[in-house]
Order: sequence, then C-alpha cells, then structure tokens
Amino acid sequence: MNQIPFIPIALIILVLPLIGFFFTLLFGKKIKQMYLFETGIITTALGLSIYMAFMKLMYYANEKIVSELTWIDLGSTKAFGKISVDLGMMIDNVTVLMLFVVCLISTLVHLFSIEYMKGDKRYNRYFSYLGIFTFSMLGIVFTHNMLMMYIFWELVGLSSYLLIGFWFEKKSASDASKKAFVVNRVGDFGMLAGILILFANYHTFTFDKVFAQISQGVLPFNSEFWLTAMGILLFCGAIGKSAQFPLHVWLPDAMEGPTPVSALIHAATMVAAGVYLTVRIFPLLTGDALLFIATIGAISSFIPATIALTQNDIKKVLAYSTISQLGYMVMALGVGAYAYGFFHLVTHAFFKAGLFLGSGSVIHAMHHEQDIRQMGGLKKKLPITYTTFLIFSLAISGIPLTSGFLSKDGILASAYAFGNLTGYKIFAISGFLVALMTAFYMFRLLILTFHGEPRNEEKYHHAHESPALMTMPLVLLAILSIFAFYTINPLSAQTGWVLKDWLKTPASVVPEHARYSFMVQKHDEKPEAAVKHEEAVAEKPAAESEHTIIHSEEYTEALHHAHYPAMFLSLAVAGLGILFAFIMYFWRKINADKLADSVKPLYKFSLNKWYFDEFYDFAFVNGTLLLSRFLAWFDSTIVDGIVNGSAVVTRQLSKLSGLFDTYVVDGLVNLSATLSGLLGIFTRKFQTGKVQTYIIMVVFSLVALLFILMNYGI
Amino acid sequence: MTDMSTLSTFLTHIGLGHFLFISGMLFSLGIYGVVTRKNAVMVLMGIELILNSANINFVAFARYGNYGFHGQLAALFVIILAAAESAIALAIVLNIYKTFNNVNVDEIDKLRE
Amino acid sequence: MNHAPLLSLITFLPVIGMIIVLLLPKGMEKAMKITTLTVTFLQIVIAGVIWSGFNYSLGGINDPNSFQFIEKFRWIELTGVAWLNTIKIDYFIGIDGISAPMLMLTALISFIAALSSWNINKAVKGYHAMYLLLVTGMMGVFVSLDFFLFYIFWEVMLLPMYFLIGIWGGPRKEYAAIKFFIYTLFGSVFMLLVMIGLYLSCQETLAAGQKVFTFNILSMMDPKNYTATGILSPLNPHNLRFIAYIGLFAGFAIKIPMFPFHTWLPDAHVEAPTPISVILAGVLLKMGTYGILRFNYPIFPEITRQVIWWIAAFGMINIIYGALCAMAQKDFKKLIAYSSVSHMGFVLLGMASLNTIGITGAIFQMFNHGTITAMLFLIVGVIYDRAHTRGIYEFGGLATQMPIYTGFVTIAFFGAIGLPGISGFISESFVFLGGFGFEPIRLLTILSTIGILLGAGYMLWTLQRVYLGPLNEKWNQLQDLDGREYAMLIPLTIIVLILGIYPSFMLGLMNTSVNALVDFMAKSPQLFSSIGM
Amino acid sequence: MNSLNFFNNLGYAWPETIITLFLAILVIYNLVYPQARRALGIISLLGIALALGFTIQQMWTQFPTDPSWLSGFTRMLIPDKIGIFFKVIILIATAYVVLFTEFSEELRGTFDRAGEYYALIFGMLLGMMFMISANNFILLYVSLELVSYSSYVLAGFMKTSERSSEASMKYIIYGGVASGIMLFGISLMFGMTGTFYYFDISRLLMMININSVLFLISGIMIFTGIGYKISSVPFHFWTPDVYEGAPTTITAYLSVASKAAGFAALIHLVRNCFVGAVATDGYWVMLSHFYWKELLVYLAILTMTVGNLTALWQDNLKRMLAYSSIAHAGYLLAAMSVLSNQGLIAMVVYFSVYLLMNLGAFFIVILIQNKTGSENIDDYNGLGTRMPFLGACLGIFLVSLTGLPPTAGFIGKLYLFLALVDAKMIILAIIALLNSVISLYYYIRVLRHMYLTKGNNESPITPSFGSVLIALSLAVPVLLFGIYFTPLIEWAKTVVLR
Amino acid sequence: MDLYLILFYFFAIITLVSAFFVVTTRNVIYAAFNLMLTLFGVAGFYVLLGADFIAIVQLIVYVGGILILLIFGVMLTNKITDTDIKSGFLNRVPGLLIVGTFAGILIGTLLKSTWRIAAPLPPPVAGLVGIGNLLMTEYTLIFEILGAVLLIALIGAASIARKQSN
Repeated sequence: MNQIPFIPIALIILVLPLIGFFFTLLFGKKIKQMYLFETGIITTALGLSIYMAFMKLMYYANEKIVSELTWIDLGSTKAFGKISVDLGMMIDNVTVLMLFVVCLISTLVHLFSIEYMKGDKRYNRYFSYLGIFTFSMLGIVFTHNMLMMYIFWELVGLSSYLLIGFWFEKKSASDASKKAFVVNRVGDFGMLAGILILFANYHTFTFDKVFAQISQGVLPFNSEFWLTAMGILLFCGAIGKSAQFPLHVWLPDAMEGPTPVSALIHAATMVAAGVYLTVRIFPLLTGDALLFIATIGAISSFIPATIALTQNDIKKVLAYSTISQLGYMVMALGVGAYAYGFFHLVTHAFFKAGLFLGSGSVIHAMHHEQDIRQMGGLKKKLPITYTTFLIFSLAISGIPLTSGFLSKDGILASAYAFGNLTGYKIFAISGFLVALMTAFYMFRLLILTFHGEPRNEEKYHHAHESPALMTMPLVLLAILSIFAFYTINPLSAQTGWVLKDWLKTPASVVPEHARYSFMVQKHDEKPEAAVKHEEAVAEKPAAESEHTIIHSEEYTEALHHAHYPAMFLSLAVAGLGILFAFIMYFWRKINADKLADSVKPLYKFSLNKWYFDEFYDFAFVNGTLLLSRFLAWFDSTIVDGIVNGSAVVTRQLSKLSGLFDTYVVDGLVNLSATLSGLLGIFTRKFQTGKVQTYIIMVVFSLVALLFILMNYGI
Repeated sequence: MTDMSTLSTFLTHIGLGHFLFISGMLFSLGIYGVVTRKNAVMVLMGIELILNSANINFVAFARYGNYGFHGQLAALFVIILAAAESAIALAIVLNIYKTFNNVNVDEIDKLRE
Repeated sequence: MNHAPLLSLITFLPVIGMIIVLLLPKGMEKAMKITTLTVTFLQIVIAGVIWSGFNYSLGGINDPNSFQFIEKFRWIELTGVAWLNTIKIDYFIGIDGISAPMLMLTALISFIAALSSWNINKAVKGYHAMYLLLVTGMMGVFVSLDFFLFYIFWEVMLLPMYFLIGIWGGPRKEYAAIKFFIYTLFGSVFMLLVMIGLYLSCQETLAAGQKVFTFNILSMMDPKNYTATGILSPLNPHNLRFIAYIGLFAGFAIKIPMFPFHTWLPDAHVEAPTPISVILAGVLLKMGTYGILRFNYPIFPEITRQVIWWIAAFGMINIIYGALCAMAQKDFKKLIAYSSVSHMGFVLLGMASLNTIGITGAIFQMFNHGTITAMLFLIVGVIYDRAHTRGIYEFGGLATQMPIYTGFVTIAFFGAIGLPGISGFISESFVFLGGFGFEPIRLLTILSTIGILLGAGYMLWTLQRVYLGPLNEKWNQLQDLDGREYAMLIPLTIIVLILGIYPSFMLGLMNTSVNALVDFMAKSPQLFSSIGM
Repeated sequence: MNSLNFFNNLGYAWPETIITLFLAILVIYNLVYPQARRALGIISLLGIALALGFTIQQMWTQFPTDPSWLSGFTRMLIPDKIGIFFKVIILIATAYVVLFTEFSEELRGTFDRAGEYYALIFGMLLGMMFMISANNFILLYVSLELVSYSSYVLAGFMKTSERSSEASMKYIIYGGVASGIMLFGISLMFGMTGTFYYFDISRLLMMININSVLFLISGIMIFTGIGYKISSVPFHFWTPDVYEGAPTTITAYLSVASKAAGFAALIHLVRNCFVGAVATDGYWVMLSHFYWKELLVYLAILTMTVGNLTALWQDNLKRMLAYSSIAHAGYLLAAMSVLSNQGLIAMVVYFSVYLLMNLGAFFIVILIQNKTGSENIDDYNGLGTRMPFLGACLGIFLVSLTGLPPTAGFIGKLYLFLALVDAKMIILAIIALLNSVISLYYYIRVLRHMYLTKGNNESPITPSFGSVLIALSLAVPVLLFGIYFTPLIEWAKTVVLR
Repeated sequence: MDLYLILFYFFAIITLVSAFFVVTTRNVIYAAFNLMLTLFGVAGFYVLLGADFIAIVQLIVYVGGILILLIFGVMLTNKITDTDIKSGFLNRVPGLLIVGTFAGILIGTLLKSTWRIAAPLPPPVAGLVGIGNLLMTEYTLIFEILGAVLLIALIGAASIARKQSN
C-alpha cells in the first residue's frame, strides 16, 4: 500500500541517535570531534524525519502505518492461553508531528550546545547523553503499545537524570537529578498500576487492540469505575513526566542542568511526553477521567503561574511557565480539545525551546548569571537574542500573529465551550487568569532582562552577543513561532491545515454513557471525516473505522460560539498582563517591591513556591527516611532480636556474666542459641563435680521416672 | 481391733515381708550413707550395705518362692564381687589420699563445670 | 543415556579441580588460582554446550521424559524384607527450563567470582579448594532430580561457605559465618524431615512391577504414587502435608532469605569477601526460590494453592521492607544486601502469581538478580579494595576520579532499579504483570510496586552520595578499573544489556517449562486434594 | 554334663575364650618380660584380631533361634547377630584404642605398668563381650561389674594425675551405687519371677500378671545400671567428669565400647524379655508390663537435649566430647524407642558410624594433646593451618558427628529419622533435629578455633606416618559411607535379621 | 517357732541399729565396727533363711576380708596420730528427703506386693551340694568370669596401689 518505506525510515531515525550515543560515549574520550559525529547523526535524523513527516502528512494523512513483531513469546498454557509481548511502531499524523518537533529541537539544541558547552570537561559525554535522550524520546513517539511507552518513558527518565545531573560535582545538580528521577517514579508508579490493569484485562499492550476490545464492551474487571481508574492511573505517568500538580516540584530544580538541556527536555520534548501519552490514550479515557485530567491541568496551570510571578531566576520563571503551559495542554485534553491540546504542544515546543535557548544565550553572555535582578539593558548588547525573545514572549502571551495565539486561543475557547456545555466554568476562568499572569510574568522577565539600566555593570560590560551557532537556532525557532506555518488565517487555527487535515480527534471507545455527553456521536449522522475517507476506511478492519472522527455536532456548535468571546477575552487579558508588566517594571509607576510588601504573605507564598518542596520534604522524604531508619533499627534490634532471643535479656545476661558475652560474640546468636544457651547454663548446674550430689539426683530421677511411668497406668 | 490383730499377726508370723523390710531399710540406709558421708571409705561402707540388702532379697526370695539355689548362688557371686570391688575401691581411695592428701569425697571436685 | 554425561561433568569438574589444588604444593599459589579459573571457565564452556543442545520444546517439571541431559543410574540399592523397605536411590540428574537458567547463572557467576578471587592472598590453597567444593554443591543443587541427592548437595555447600566467610571475611566474620551456618542448617533439618516423610509416603513402580519407596521428586508429583497410609500422602486423611509444606518452605525461605528469616544475609554479605558475596547473592539465594519452584510447587500443589496469598504477602514484605532497610544503611555492602532482600521479594511475588508471565518473571528475576547484584558486589569490592572502607558517607564524587568505573556503577544501579533496557526491567515488570493478573494477590502486587519507587530512591541516593557531588579529596589518588576488573564487569554488563533488549534468549530457555509448570499447577491441586476424600 | 558337651558349648564363646586366653598370655608375658611394652601391644592386637576373626566367623554359624533350647552355660548367652555386631564394634574399638595408646603422650608415665594396662583392657573387653550376649541377669550383672572394675582402674590409670585419680574415685562410687541399684532391681525381678533368664521371664510375662508398681520399680532400677553404662540422662552424671579425667585413650574407649556394650545389653534385655513377637512390619509387639516406649522416649529427649545443651558451654574438648557422646546416646535411645526392627537398623547403622567418627575425633584430640599438652579449646587456635591434614580429619569427624552430608554421620541420622518418621514419632524427630542444629554450635566451634582464630604459634606440625594412616583409616570410611552406604546398610540388615 | 521369732528380731535389731550407726556415726572406726555388726546380722538372716553356706561365706569374706580391708583403708587414709578419726556429713537434708521418699515408696511397695510364695513352705535344704552342682554346670560361665574379675581386681588394685617404680 505504501510506496514510502515508512517503517524502515522510522527505524533508522530511531536507531541513529542510539548509534550516536554509543559511539560518542565509547570514543568520546579519545576523539575530540565526536560531538560533530553526534550532531551530524541528529541532523541526519532530522532530515529523514522532515522527509517522512512531509510524505506522511501530504500523501498519507489519513493512514496509520503499523508494524509489529513479537518480542517475547511465552507460548501458551491451558489455563491462560497464549501470551506474547509485541513490539511495534505506529506512524500516524501525531507521530510525525511529534517526530518533527523532537528532531528539530534536538538538532537545534545540539547546534546551540556546541558553543554553549564549549570547554566543558565532559563535552563529548554531554553530546552522547543528548543522543540517548533523543533515542528515548523517539521511542515514545513511535510506540504503538503501552509497554514500549513505559520502557522509553523510563529511558527518558534516565537520560534526563544524566543530563540534569550532568554537572554532578554540584550537589544541587545531583540532588535535582535524583529528585527528578524519583518524583517521576512516583508518577510511573501510577502508570505501572494502570499498565497492570490494562494487561491483566486485555492481555496486550497495544493501544489499538485495547481500544478495539473496549469498544466491544470489554471493561477492566467489568466495571466502568476501573476503566476510569485505569485511565487516571495511566495519566499518572503524564503527571510525573509533564510535571503536573502535584508532582511538578522536580521541574524547577531540574534547571540545574545545562540550559540547552532545559530547552530540549524540560520545555519541548520530554515534558511534552506526558501530553503525548495522554493523547495516545485519549480514546479510552472516560468522562470522569477526562474531568480529572482537566482539573489537574487547570491546577497545574494556575499554581505555577502564580509562582512564576515572583521568581527572580530567569530559568525558574521559564520552568514555572512551562509547567503552567503544560497544564494548559493537559487541561485542553481534559476538556476534550484533543487537537488544540496537541497543537499547543507543538507551538509551545518551539517558542518555549526558544525562550530557554534565549535565556541560555543570556546566561552565556552574562557568564552564568541567572538572576534577573543582576541583568537589565541587555537589549543593546544582545539584539538578536532580544528580538527572538520578544517574539517568543508574544507567542506565549497569546498575541495574534504568533503561533501561541492560535493554540492558546483554541484551548481557551474549548474551555469556554466546555464550561457552557457542562457547567464547569472554572476551567475557563482559570485559563483566562493564567493567560493574564502569563503575559505579566513573561513581560516582567523580558523587561527586567533586556530593558532599563544594567544593574550589574561589570557583567553587563562583558556581555556580548552569542555566536551564530547559538543565535541561528533562536532565529529558526522564532520563525516557527509565526502563525503562517500553521494556518493562513492568523486569528483562527480551525481553518489551518494542522487542525483541519492533520489532527483529528479520535473517537472515544468507552461506553457512551461514560463519555462526556458532547462527545457522543449521534448515530444517524455520518462523521464528516469518515465520509470523506470512506475508501481508505473500507480497507481497514471494522474496529478501526471509528478511529478518526471528530466531536459531535453539539460540540462543534459550542466551540464555534465560544470562539470569538474567548478570543477577545484572551486578547484582553494578555494585553492587560503586558500592560501591568510595563507599568510596574518599565515605567515603574507602581513599585513592585511595595506591592509585594502590601501582600507580603501572598508574595512569600508565591516566592516560596507554595512551600511544596518543604511540604514534600517533610511529609514524604523525611517520612520515608524516618520509616526506613526506624525499620533498619527495627531490623537490627527487634527482628534480629526476636530471632536472637530478646535483645534485652541477652544484654542483661551478658552483663551478669562476662562468660555469656563471649559466647554471644562467639556465635550463640539466635533464639535457639540464647535459649539453648540459657538451658545449657541450667543443665550445667547439675554437674557440680560432687559425686554424692549426682547420686542424690539419680535417686531423685528414679522416683520421678517412677511417677511419670505410673501416669501411664498401673 | 483388726488393725491391732493384723499388726500382731504380722509381728509374730515371720514371713517374706519381714526380710524385705530389712532389706529395704538396709538399701535405703546404704544410699543415705553414700550420699551423706564425707569420708570415701564410709561411702564405700554404704555401698556394701546396698549390696547386702540385695543379697538378703536373693536369699529370701529363693527361700520363700522355692526357687532352688539360684538365689543363694547369686548372693554368693555378689559377695565375691563385693570383695573385688572393695579391693579396687580401696586402692583407688589410697591413691586419692596420696594425691589429694585427704579422702573427703566432697572436696574432690576439680572435675566439674 | 546416549549423550555425554555433561551434567555430571559440569557438576564434578570442580571436585577434580579441588583435588588438583589440594595436590599442588605450597608456594604455587598462582597455579591454584589458574586451576580455579580454568575449571570455572570450562564450566562455562560446558554450559554453552548444554545450552546449544538444549531442546526448547521439552517442558520437564513432572515428566521424566521431557527432562534433558538426564543421567540416571542406581546409586544405592538395598533390597528389603517384609518390614524393611527396599531402598533404591538414583543418581538422577537432569535439567529442564527451570534449572537450565540457574545452571547457566551458576557457571557464569562462578567464573566471575573466581576472577574476583584473584587478589585473595591468604591461605590460597584452602580458599580455592573450598571455593571449588562450593561450586560443585551449587551446580549439584540445580541439576538434582532426586531429593536425596539434592539434599546432599544442599548441605555440602554449607561448610565451604562457612569457611569462606569465616576465614577470608571481614572483622565480624566469625559471627557472620556461624549465623549463616546455623540459619541454613536450621532450615535444612526440616527439609530433611519432609524429605523422609515424602520418601515414606511415595512409591514408584519399577519395571518389574515392584513398588518401592522413592526419593525421586518426579514421582512425588503424581498423587497416584502415594501410599494410603503415608503421613504425607494425600490419600491419608490425617496427612501432615500442610505442616510438611511449611517446614519445607521454611527451609527454602531461609535461603531466599524471606522476611523474617533474612537477618543472616546482611551480616553474611558484609563480612564475606567480595567473591563470596558475589556467589552468595548471585547463586545461593536463588536456591531458595528454585527449591520452592522445584519442590514445594509441584509436590504440594494443593497446599501451594492454599498458601499462595501468604507467599505473595511475604514477597511484598520483602520488597518493601528490604528497600526501606536498604535506605537506612550507611554501609555500602549492607545496603546492597538489603537490596537483595528486596529483589528476592520480586521472585516470591512472581512465583505466587501461578501464571506464565509471573513465573517467567520470577525465574528471570532470579537470573537477573544474580547478574546485577553480582555486579553491585563487585562494584563495592572495587572501592573496598582501594579505599578499605565501605561507608557510604565517606565517599563522594568518585565519578570525577573514576569515570569508567562510575559508568559501570550507573548501569548496575539502574539495572537494580529496573530500568528498561537492562534485564531487571523485564523480570520486574513481568512479575508485576503476572502478580496483577492473579486475582488473590492483586492488591499485594499493587502495594509491591511501591518497591520500584523506593528502589529508585535508595539506589539513586547512594549513587549521589558515593559517586556524585564534589570529590572527597581523601580519595583523589584512587585508580580507575584495572584489566581484571574489566574482565569481571564487562561480561556481566553485556549480559545484562543483551537480556534487557532481547530477553527471549533466556525466556526461551525456560518458557516451555514454565508453561508446563503453570499447567501442572492449574490442574494438579484438584488431583491432589480430591484423591484423599 | 560331660566335658565334651562343655567344649561343644564353648563354640558359642570362642571369641571370649580367646580373649581370656590372651588376657592370661598378657599377664604372664608381662611377668616374664616386664620391659617389653611394644610386644604387649602387638600381642593385644593379635588377640583382638583372632577374636574378631572368630566373631565374624560366628556370623555364619547357625544358632538355635530359641536360646532356651540350649543347655549348660550357653543358656546364658544369646548368640544372635546383633550381639555379634556389637562385639565386632567393640573389638574394632579395642584395636583402635590399643593403637591409640602407642601415640598417647600422657600415658608415657605409666609405661612401666603397660602390662596392667593391656590386661585391664582385655578384662574390660571380656566383660563387654559377655555383657553383650548376656541372657541372664546374673551374667549381665557380673559382666557389667567386670567392665566397671576394669574401667575404674583404667580411668585412674595415671595415678599421679589428680584429674585421673579423681575421675577414678568418682567413677567407682557412682558405678558402685548404680550397679548396686541395678542389683537390687535384679533381686526384685528374681523375687517376682524366680528366674534370672530373659526367656524364662519373657515366657512368664506372657502368662501371669505381675504387680505393676513393683515391676516398674524393678525395671527402672535395672535400667539404672544400663543407663549408667550408656550414660543416658539422668544416669549420666559421671560421664563428663570421668571422660575429662581419664586418659584420652580410655575416654575414647569408654565412649565407644562401653556404650556399645550397654546398648547391646539394653537391646537384648528389651528384645528378649519384653517382646512378645515381631510383627510383619517389623514393629515389636510388646508385653505390656513395662512402659519401655514411654521411658525410652522421655530419656531420649532428655539425654540428647541435656547432652547438647551442656556441651555448648564446654571449653575442654574431652569434656565437650563427653557431652557429645551423651547426646549421641540420646539419638541412639531415640532409635531404640521406636521398638522395631527399623529402629534396630538405625541403631546399628548409627553405631557403626559413631564408632568411626568418635574414635577419629578422640584420636585427633590425642594427637593434638601430645603437641599442646592441653585439651582446652583455646589451645586449638590456629591449629588448622599448623596441621592441615589432621585439622581436615578432625573437621570431617566433627561434621560427621553433627550429621551433615556427605559424611557417614548423615547416614546415621538419616536412618534414625527414617525409623522415627516411619513410626510416626514426628515430635521426637523434630526434637532430635533441633538438637542436631544445636550440636552444630559446639562442633563448629572447634573448627572455628582451629581455622578462624589466629594462634600464637605458627610453626607447622607434621604428624607421624602411623598417625596419618590411622586417621585416614577412620576418615576415609566416614566419607565413603557418606556417599555410598550400601555396604553399611546391607551389613546392618544382615545383623538385625535374626 | 518362737526361737525363730526371737532370733529374727535379734538379728533385725542388730542389723538395723548397727546399720543406722554405720551411716550416722562420726567416727570412722565406730562405723567400721558397726558395719561388722550389720554384716553379722545379715549372716544371721541367711541362717534363718536356711542359707548356711552363704552365711558362712558372708562371715568369712565380708567380715574377715572386706571389713578388714575397709579398716585398713581407714587407717591408711588417716594420719596415725589422729586418735579420734572423725568424718563429717553433707547433703543431710536433701539426702534425707529424697532417700526417705524413695525408701517409703520402696518399702511400701515391697510390703504391699503379693509375692510368689510356695504354698507349703518346704523345709530348708542343706545347700552345699546343690550350690556346688549348679556352680559347676549352669553357672560355670559366671564362675569362670568371676575368676577373671578377681584377676582384674588383683591386677587393678595392685596397679593403682603399688608404688610408682621409677
């Protein structure tokens, strides 16, 4: 069917970074130029992925290419039937879009890093880590099943661990990497539970097969509750990886890693993996699960936004902003705006990567100064950086003509529509508030960094524009933040090819009454997409025919109505935010410090990140450590003690007789030993050395034996 | 009255029981002697009492049970054995006296726990 | 028997080696070391030959015809009289898919540990003699199909182990050695009793139609073979099978070591010299779980069914408890010892699932724990050799000083955490999948998954404390790995990675047997419990 | 009775006759050549070898199954194979002890009395031979006293040594009382039955009812004498003291031979007096006049537990081995308490093994004592490296005593537990097993001191060729029977089959 | 019959009283002489029981041999200068308790039991011939062994008691 060998190309793309990783790691010490090899490899992958994305989106936009092989065959038993574990790849539009994003940003980050990391003592190692990261990320992108998702999920965790802790000599860096991994594991823990439910019920990991079974009415443990639970548990993985509330705490710390790394994994790709996962499992999410997801998304977008208002570290601001934006995406998925959620992922990837790289450029220029209070007036010194940074800021604030406007507006509109349809207006309200704050803190950042007077003259003096290798990615990303790449109508993404042709909301497979009501397709209407591609559908098995349909009429209607109010409202709040920022920091009409003082508790609360870290440290980290210390104590004292006979008795006895002590050390160590030791002391007592005592005891024993035997009857 | 009469019958009609009583007493006294005497030689005397008590039994049982001469023979053997034992025992006690300078059984307790 | 006696060869080759070592005059320490290395290397070669000749389609478990490389001949034959049972004990060895991976593991770990023994210079002769005897014991345990033979091998290991810990161990070696010995012996005496009970309850029919009591464990798996009055016979309404099960289980549980019998392990590990820790963690602990799979499961299937929840529960406790204890340790080796407790919990949990995927996971976890923990102990050994301390807090920033070493450390640590791409992941997730798929232990499985979280916690914390952060200047003269250490770590690393990516190498080996076991466990409890009523 | 009959009857007692003969030869030879010590040993060995030959020859002699058919003094003897087995054990033990004497340094001071030494050993041997085959209480008592007298003297043979003298004194007082109690019991038995013959008593027991309390008292009193010989708790008190004080060769002898004789006497007493018949499944149908099973079970438990527990605390190796021998008596009693042919087999197997390992252990102790002059466990520090061969041998013996495979000790335990489990005496089996775990502590402790602890002296000790040979002759069978025990069991089977 | 009664009580009193003194007197020499009386009393019982030969052997061997031996023992183990040879006691209370219990049970049982007593008690037979016959036939073996016992006792006692030659 396919003229294009998608699968082989995908395999090559997948394996290339791995090759890059191995060779760079192995020969990095000997050959100084290995980083070029690695960069070349990634660039090749980018080229291939562009080719693939192009071919797929242009010519096979409505096809899904799946290829799988049996990885582990466990044969069959009478009781459980055949069991095997498959590996497979799935290439659909989402895949290739994501693939493109990952490869592109990875490539740009490679290029950026060549300059940024120059002089580091583990230069090549760094590139090899980027390689393994890209490999893992691509694995997530290509997978068609949950197990592989989990595998690469963990590998991504590993590579992020390696990259965050790249400067492991810094305690903060190694702390942060550990924290990132462990917090992610908390999410994975839920995800694993979800996978367990999935496998226990469907005996497969493959998405399509699971969807097919659910759509035939096979529910986990025959209960919709468990379907919801499974969805939420799987989504837990996303909570961890996408740094959603309440597991968002690792991401700000992860800024300890090199800045390009932050751009790559903590802005554009890895954190987006959570959203990607949610996208993948979207069809099996029930209404309740979606509501949960939306709530998590809303909270995650709101809290970090408030925190970002007060942060002074340039990267921290961006980090919180990232969480907030990811929350947006998640919320979008939660309210059923599948396409917008993913769309925002793509646009956000570009401008957030840009922001990070821009901040990297600033930091590079400022000799690793990250505090915005030390900056100011850099506009003149770093013109390209400034310009691109401005574009990115506009994009993230959702100003028209930028890509950010398109996606963000879509999300807000969806939330608005969702509120109208279901009554849950809180999502829309939160969304707009966040938009307001986003605009404010982004411009606060921009103004404090680039405008005004330099606050640290010395550093300012040394600052200079970064080399071309660093600015080029910025420019490229800035270009990609322009609306034109996504639609011809700068005010509506709906008409753009991305949404119209490429991103189709997959039909939910859950029982109808468990869905959002607006996602239930009226049966008499034939889905538009389905009609359009009847030919293609006809060739596919029946179960798959439902896979690319869009929302019900009702929803489309509501969305349509929400579009303009939402757009205006979002524009208004963005403008307001920017205005505030200018008032406070540019024109200094309002003294920010005074304002902060006037709401000191709130300010502190925000500055201290809502005390999440403290709380977690207190409740979980210390709790676990305490528990473990207690258990270790318990183990060495009580369990050992119980087995060894009561420890106290032992100790007292050893005091009583030094003899016993030597024997305790000698190896009479456990219960039987102590007991037999004590009994032994007792039995020894009879051996007095006086023969007459012995005889008394013999006579006594005679009497005793007589009585014992007489008990058996005379 | 019956008690008195049984007792008087018992006292006036010598039978096996009388001898058994004597032997039982001798046996017990022998053991008591072995257990309580300090001097090793006196301990040995206790053992002799034990052997004698058994001998009385042998002879008495043989007589009252009409078991022929087996009982007497046994008593004879025991006497011979007792002689041999005394010889060895006294040799040992003498040796003890040589090494320990006394024959107090309770003081000879170097071998103990 | 129309094949070469490969199993006997692989089992008794070390004995030959031991004799050679004993005959070598004093002063030829190098020759002794080389002998040990050669013998263990030959074992690997033989293991390879066995693998290449292994028929993947034969299941084993309870079917004598589908065991492979069987060697069976009469060892003890005593004709009885009316009141005295005829005793026929066979030298009966063979492997199926459950023992084959263990055989491979033993061969591999023995060789690695032999390499690691190279720098033991105290009483070399005794060391290598004991070591080789130990290897024979381990091999024998995994190939025996006769309970009597099994028991002998099982006990043969004790003494060498005692001396290996006790003579060449750390400061509290005597304590650790005797603790190990007593614990294991305590377990094995009950095993002896159960063995005798089974022997007196189970008869096999000889070719001539004569029925004789038997130690053959395959015969014990068929309820038809039991006598009506045997105390462990399902036919006997007053049988003691439950108690016997517990006794046998306790014997194995001590070896695993299962909470609350685990306290010997940290001591033994900490005090043992590195190669012995490797052997201990790599092979010895597996004997417990292997024994449960080989004996408790098929011989007492109906009771296994009854207690399955408890096995899983203890598995869970092991996982969580071991992990939490590991977290609190300040001694590197003790930490790994507790991590072993935790990891063996996965094996128990997987076994309790009674389905293909779980048991596969359990056996595979046995193998993986063998390789990964061996690596971990070697890793500790490397710094202990150099720094003569194992205090976690005394190090810091070693990654700067010893980058290649730290690379191996990272692989091993992440292997222990269960990172995909490393073999431990497959087994752990299979254990979870299997456990979750089995209704009664579903909740326990979910609770156990906390273990992976805690595992990540303590492992990464350790990684950070020892290897990351600023370099502790005390250690700025430490050397990176030398050739011998490469030779130990690289094979393990390669195996761990290959099995992580393509586990079917190992899974294929065991798969048919696991399925046979699952089928057996599915149908035989009814057979066993219905026959008596 | 004519003389021809006497010599015919002597056929039942050829080994004993030979021993008596050699006893006389030894005495006379010593009178003629007072200085020829070596020759005495050789003569002794010769005598033992001859007696052994005749004893083994008796295995193939057909004896009448019912001893009451016999006439003359042979009525007093039970010519069965179990007796022959124990005689063989005793003869072998005696041979080894004679050999050990050659290596004993502590006996060097008594070499001027070597004649007496060998004569006493032969006297003891003679006593034990008769004790084993005794079918008559008088014979039992007399032979027991013969054994005792010899051993009293032998225990105190190093008369200048305080320990030895004390041992001997305690032994004779204790032994005198114990045998006195036994004698009293015999007299009561005589009073009840009118006979001294086992088979007569057995026949009587089948017919008449006897006052049970008296019977109990009498039985327990008789058991006191035997119990004291086999050092069963609570009649064991002499054992540690005497074992510690006596010359090590004699300790070894007491621990094996006199125990064997005691057990043989017990077996014969029980089997010939109290067993009505042997069921087809090998279990003995007891005449229900005495609670043998209960008594033996209690005593077995007590004996092994007390023995093992007290042994834990011993620092003197001889004393520790004394307690260990008490514990082993407990295991043997456990096997006995099964009261079946299976139990008997277990006993036979166990004793065969016990002979080897216990003699072996004592031999190494003697050799070490020669070098260090002490049996204290602290003086064993580092000996394993100083004398690797003997250390390894001692290791084998101790492991075997613990009952771990692949040593013969395991086979002994195996058969013991087979018998116990077969008789469904699980509790006793478990207690015995736990005891064997406890026993590991003190056996392994010796090895620990030898191998794990560093000694002050590092100089290697080379054993003489002879001692290596003797140690090997004991250690090799211990290992061999552990792996291939068919001959052992076959032998036991032949022995137990009547 | 009356004489028999009187003799019995006479011997009984001699035996028991002297035996009591044997175990209670402090003076070793007194004890030895009391033992003689006891043995004499026992010999009297033998006579009463018709065992004349045993009675004579008792007198010869016990009184004439063993007792003398014991007195020698007393003499040799005490310094000659000690005029009153005294010896203490130990374990009196536990000894009394346990031995008392034991004696109570034993004597009680002995007296309560029914013994096999020949219905018409046959008159006592002069025993020498019978004993001799038995000794030479049925008890030859024991007779022989006793020889060995005596030999061993001789050797043993000599071995222990004689002076160390060097």
